[in-house]
Amino acid sequence: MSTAVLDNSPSVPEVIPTFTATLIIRRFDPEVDDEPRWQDFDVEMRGTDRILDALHKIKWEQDGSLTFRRSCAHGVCGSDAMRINGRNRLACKTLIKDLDISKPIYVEAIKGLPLEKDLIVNMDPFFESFKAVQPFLIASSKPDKERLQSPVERARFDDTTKCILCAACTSSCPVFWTDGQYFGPAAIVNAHRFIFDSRDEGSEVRLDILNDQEGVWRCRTTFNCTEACPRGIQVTQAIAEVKAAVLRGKP
Amino acid sequence: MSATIETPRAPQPVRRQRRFNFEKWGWIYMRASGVVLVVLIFGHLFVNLFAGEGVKAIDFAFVGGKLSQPFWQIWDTLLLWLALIHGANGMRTIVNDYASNRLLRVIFKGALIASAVVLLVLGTLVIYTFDPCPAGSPANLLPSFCPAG
Amino acid sequence: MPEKSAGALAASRPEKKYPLPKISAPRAPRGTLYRGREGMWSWVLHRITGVSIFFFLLVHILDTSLVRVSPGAYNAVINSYKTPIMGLGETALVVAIGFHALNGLRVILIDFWSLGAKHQRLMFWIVIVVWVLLLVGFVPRQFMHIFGGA
Amino acid sequence: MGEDAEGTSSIIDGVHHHQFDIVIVGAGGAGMRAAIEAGPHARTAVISKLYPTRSHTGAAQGGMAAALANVEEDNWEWHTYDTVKGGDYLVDQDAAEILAKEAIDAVIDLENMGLPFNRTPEGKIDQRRFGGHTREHGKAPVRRACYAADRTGHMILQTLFQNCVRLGINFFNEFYVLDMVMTEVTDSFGVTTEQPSGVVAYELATGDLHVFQAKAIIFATGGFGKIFKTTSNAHTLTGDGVGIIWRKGLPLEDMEFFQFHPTGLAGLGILLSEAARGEGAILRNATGERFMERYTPTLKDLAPRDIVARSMATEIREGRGAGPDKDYLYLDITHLEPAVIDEKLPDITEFARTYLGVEPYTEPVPVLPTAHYAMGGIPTTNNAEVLRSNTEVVPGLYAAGECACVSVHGSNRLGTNSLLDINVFGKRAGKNAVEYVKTAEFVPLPDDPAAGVRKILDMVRSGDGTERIAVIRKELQDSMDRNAQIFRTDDSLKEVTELIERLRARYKNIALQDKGKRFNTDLLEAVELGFLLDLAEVLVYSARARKESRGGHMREDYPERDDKNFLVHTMAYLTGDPESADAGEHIRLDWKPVVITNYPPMERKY
Ligand SMILES: Cc1cc2nc3c(=O)[nH]c(=O)nc-3n(C[C@H](O)[C@H](O)[C@H](O)COP(=O)(O)OP(=O)(O)OC[C@H]3O[C@@H](n4cnc5c(N)ncnc54)[C@H](O)[C@@H]3O)c2cc1C
Ligand code: HEM
Ligand code: SF4
Ligand code: F3S
Ligand code: FES
Repeated sequence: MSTAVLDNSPSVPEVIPTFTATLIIRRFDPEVDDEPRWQDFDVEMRGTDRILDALHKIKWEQDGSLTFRRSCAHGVCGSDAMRINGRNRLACKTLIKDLDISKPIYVEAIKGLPLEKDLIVNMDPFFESFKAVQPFLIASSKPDKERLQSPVERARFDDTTKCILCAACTSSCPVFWTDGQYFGPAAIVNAHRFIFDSRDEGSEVRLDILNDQEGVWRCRTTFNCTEACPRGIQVTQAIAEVKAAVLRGKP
Repeated sequence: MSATIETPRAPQPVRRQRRFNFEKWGWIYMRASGVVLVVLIFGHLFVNLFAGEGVKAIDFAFVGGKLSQPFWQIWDTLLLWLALIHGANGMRTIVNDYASNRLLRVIFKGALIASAVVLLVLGTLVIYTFDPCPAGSPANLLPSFCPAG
Repeated sequence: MPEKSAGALAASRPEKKYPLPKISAPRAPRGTLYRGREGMWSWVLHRITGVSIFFFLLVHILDTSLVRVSPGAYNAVINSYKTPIMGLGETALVVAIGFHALNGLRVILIDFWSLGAKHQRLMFWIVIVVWVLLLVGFVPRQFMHIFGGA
Repeated sequence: MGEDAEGTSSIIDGVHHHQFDIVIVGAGGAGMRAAIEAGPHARTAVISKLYPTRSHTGAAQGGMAAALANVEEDNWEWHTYDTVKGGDYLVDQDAAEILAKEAIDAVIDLENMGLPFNRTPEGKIDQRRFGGHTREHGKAPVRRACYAADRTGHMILQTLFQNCVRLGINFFNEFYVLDMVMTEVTDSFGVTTEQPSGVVAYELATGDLHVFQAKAIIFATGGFGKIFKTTSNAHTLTGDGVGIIWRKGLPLEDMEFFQFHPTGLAGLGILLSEAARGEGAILRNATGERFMERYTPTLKDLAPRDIVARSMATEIREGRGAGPDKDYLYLDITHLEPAVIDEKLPDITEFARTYLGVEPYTEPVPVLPTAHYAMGGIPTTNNAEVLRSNTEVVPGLYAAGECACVSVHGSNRLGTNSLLDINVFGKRAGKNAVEYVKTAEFVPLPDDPAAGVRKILDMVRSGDGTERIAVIRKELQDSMDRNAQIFRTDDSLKEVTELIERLRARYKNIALQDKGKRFNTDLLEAVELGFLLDLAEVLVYSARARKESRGGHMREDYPERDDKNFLVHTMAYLTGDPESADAGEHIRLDWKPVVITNYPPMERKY
């Protein structure tokens, strides 16, 4: 058989030594607990491992009831935003070596959305806000071929097309923590995506929606969203651009 | 601010949008007044606390001296109005942020508006009805330009 | 699709109504403090200073109004400002206004200057430096006034 | 449509019952593309185990092929030829023709829906090169892939989701479909057949069961790369949909053909798109040699994936791999301008930085082939109808996307043809389902439609097993990587077959640690493992029977393509006692002819 084998146990990570990392996870089981509790886990890890790997190791080897969302494992699906050492990040994009491993690593659910179980929160309110900004192209023309758009026009909204709706931004926003009615940065980012798209004709509507007590004016430029965004979107910048567009009355 | 409020999305009545967009103008006002306030407040502080003797120099005579000049009357009126409305509007935002309960919001905002209105009226009246040389006061308390009583 | 679909081009903000979450979310034990960076802490300070100044302003208008009552009353109150303790409070107020004003300008730049958001962190540190310089200029003099004999 | 659009629902015996005209299982590219066709015309529900935007379509990077000829001469006929040749002539050529022809509309549709493609200076959709796509039947690489930086899949997924929001499509998110309900129906001629009457889903949040009765069901559940250890696929790609169809006794086609993508990050399997090579990246071995020149002189690094992956494996075997253990190769983009890299390949360079700590501007990136795409799956007609035999369709049942096998990819899919596949056949599935439900009646549900799912759940929940899910899964994945990856022999396949038999036995004795109802992902991982084991078994069984080498299936003991005996699709059926230990006792293989129109099989040279 070994003749048929591509012996590909890769050496890249193997040369890196392992060590024991301590994760302190804020657990909550709605069927048992009245309130969340912190629980410690020791895991054997390598520096190049991700927090997601650590969570998997715990789930697969120590405690199968640990619950979290994940899918792609490389930062493109937006499933696993959580608070790691006090900051919102994607577990699959946070390498152990980038954290201070001499101290325990604190992992807890994102803030501001209803906690369901362990690291899982109810995302519905988040998506409701997203839907409320009419996040889709509104265009009346019916071209036979593609609508034309110059590279410059395309570049205008490139940054905000990267959003993966992970909620890291919205759940890092101090305003959102206390006022859940606030649309939140993610919704504004997705409105920005269309407001500044040269093909779109609905920006008036969106600007109107966001010109609201719970809209762009709620943002206090705390930049937590920008710092948290795993896609590197300049969220606060985008919000500032939408504010300016509301003032102008057009994109 | 670090309070972990995990279910803030308490259902709230949907507010209809008003013709006059208060939020937008409030936002603009905070910025416009802020810029002017920098000048007004630092001027005010400089004259009152820094120049000359500092706080120690402040007494009725000092204030009376200032408020009898139209320049300082206008300065202080502007300062009063811009700062108080700026502050009250800022407080309103904060109430919106933290008072999740509708009743609380109403109470806090009512108190804010009431105190702001009362103080604006009071302050303005004081500035313009002010008599730097009230009759019957000991002369040593009054500004030097008062006719010796 | 039907009029009631999310896609209907409603000019006003669509209704947002969320069912109450099924579990009442527990609050304790507390989560960790969110570890925001310059932007968040500057906002925290801005808010704290703003509120403090506001309450001072309320009091300040009231006490100044005493000039309308009588010079004696005004001086009596104002003299209490001249005790060292109030002097310290006064210093704190100036410190607060200093930060609030400078950071307010920073916020305004973030809002209206196209590169503002990009340089917000740098601007924060500039605010801090200018603020400290202001204080270095002001505080010793203020202390001289309140503690010094003259 | 008003209220009707929402379908009806009620609770019977603790099980939720819903009724829709069309139920779509899966909210990836294929599922949502179908929903956009179906939603406005029929009461439609989309059931997905993930929030739609978490689907793995969002991970696709490089592009979507269509002969738009925006940047250079091209036409759909060349595209058809490339697809057929790329699939090593196992492609059904009528289907490939449809794919290439309808590609143009599919791209324009997406653009009109709002997709932000990269643009040419004139404002048209820009196009780039991709492996195996050529001009004039193989003369030189052609720019055919429409793209949006290296996030094409992300943009497609978002755009489709946005349009679903616009249309107000009903989504049931985080609902795991675990069974399809079949009812025996006797028609007016007295012929009795089993017909699908609905699906049963497990609601993650509550643990409740939901029965969805539907006139038409569309499966769009994506791939099953998680049967391998090194894979570009998401943790959630466990092939549930394919597994459900399999367990119903319906056939699976060409399961032995699995694509290994040449450039996964070494050790991790995270994909670095072929677009990198489309933009000029070069594969090098330890000596820095551009080894693909030796294997495919014309297309070099842009040869189809099966060939590149095999060449890479050969390099490593012959001792020219890089690194301390000589077990990986390099993808070199250091000669590209950083500005170009940032504009066209921003994400994948970030992956290299984040996960390997390598700076692609200046260093070559360690890569290895990674399990990527299932060419096989649920057999369908060109109208996305699911086949129950070589010719007969199951009324009201459709499949599209990676879970389906039309077959437009044959034995090896060309890069960018899958995003195309999900759009073209997703749309067809939606359209045809709408036509079907216009005249069809609901098939009555059996007495206890949720019984099947309850049985599965009871099996994994019951008792005090001793086996850990993760251990079984890891043994499976390790063995599949060792024995059923790029190179296969009868011995290696036999080894993994025997292992799977043992694992299937051990699976009956698993231990579940989470006994709760709410968000029990422990339970679902166990169920998913069941599907993985089933699919791995079919894959290996089919692979053993195909005693030739073709496309993604390389048998070292039969290194030649054998058109005389194997120019046919494999059709695998579950028969007899599914619990029986020996695969041969419950898997029956059959063969289906390949549709050949214009391109008689020839030797495949690039
Ligand atoms: C890293 C990567 C890069 C790629 N790059 C390209 C490229 O550049 N060009 C190209 O053409 N192709 C590319 N591909 C291939 C292509 O992206 C996929 O084949 C395609 O997106 C599959 O789409 P899908 O809709 O069939 O499935 P998916 O997008 O995987 O969606 C599956 C859906 O089914 C749901 N589902 C699964 N099981 C269940 C269940 N039991 N119950 C309910 N719902 C369920 C999931 O929630 C999900 O919504 C790439 C693939 C990968 C992995
Ligand atoms: C000295 C010049 C001042 C400047 C430049 C200034 C600037 C600003 C700005 C720009 C804001 C809006 C912040 C935001 O939207 O995030 C603000 C908020 C606020 N200001 Fe001022 N301000 C000044 C003086 C004052 C004074 C004198 C008071 C008190 C009466 C005050 C009280 C407040 C309050 C309470 C807020 C709300 C804070 C919050 O929402 O967090 N400010 N200020
Ligand atoms: S803007 Fe960034 S942080 Fe916010 S949802 Fe989108 S990707 Fe996540
Ligand atoms: S964190 Fe919140 S306050 Fe504004 S800058 Fe970001 S939305
Ligand atoms: S698992 Fe997809 S973003 Fe982390």
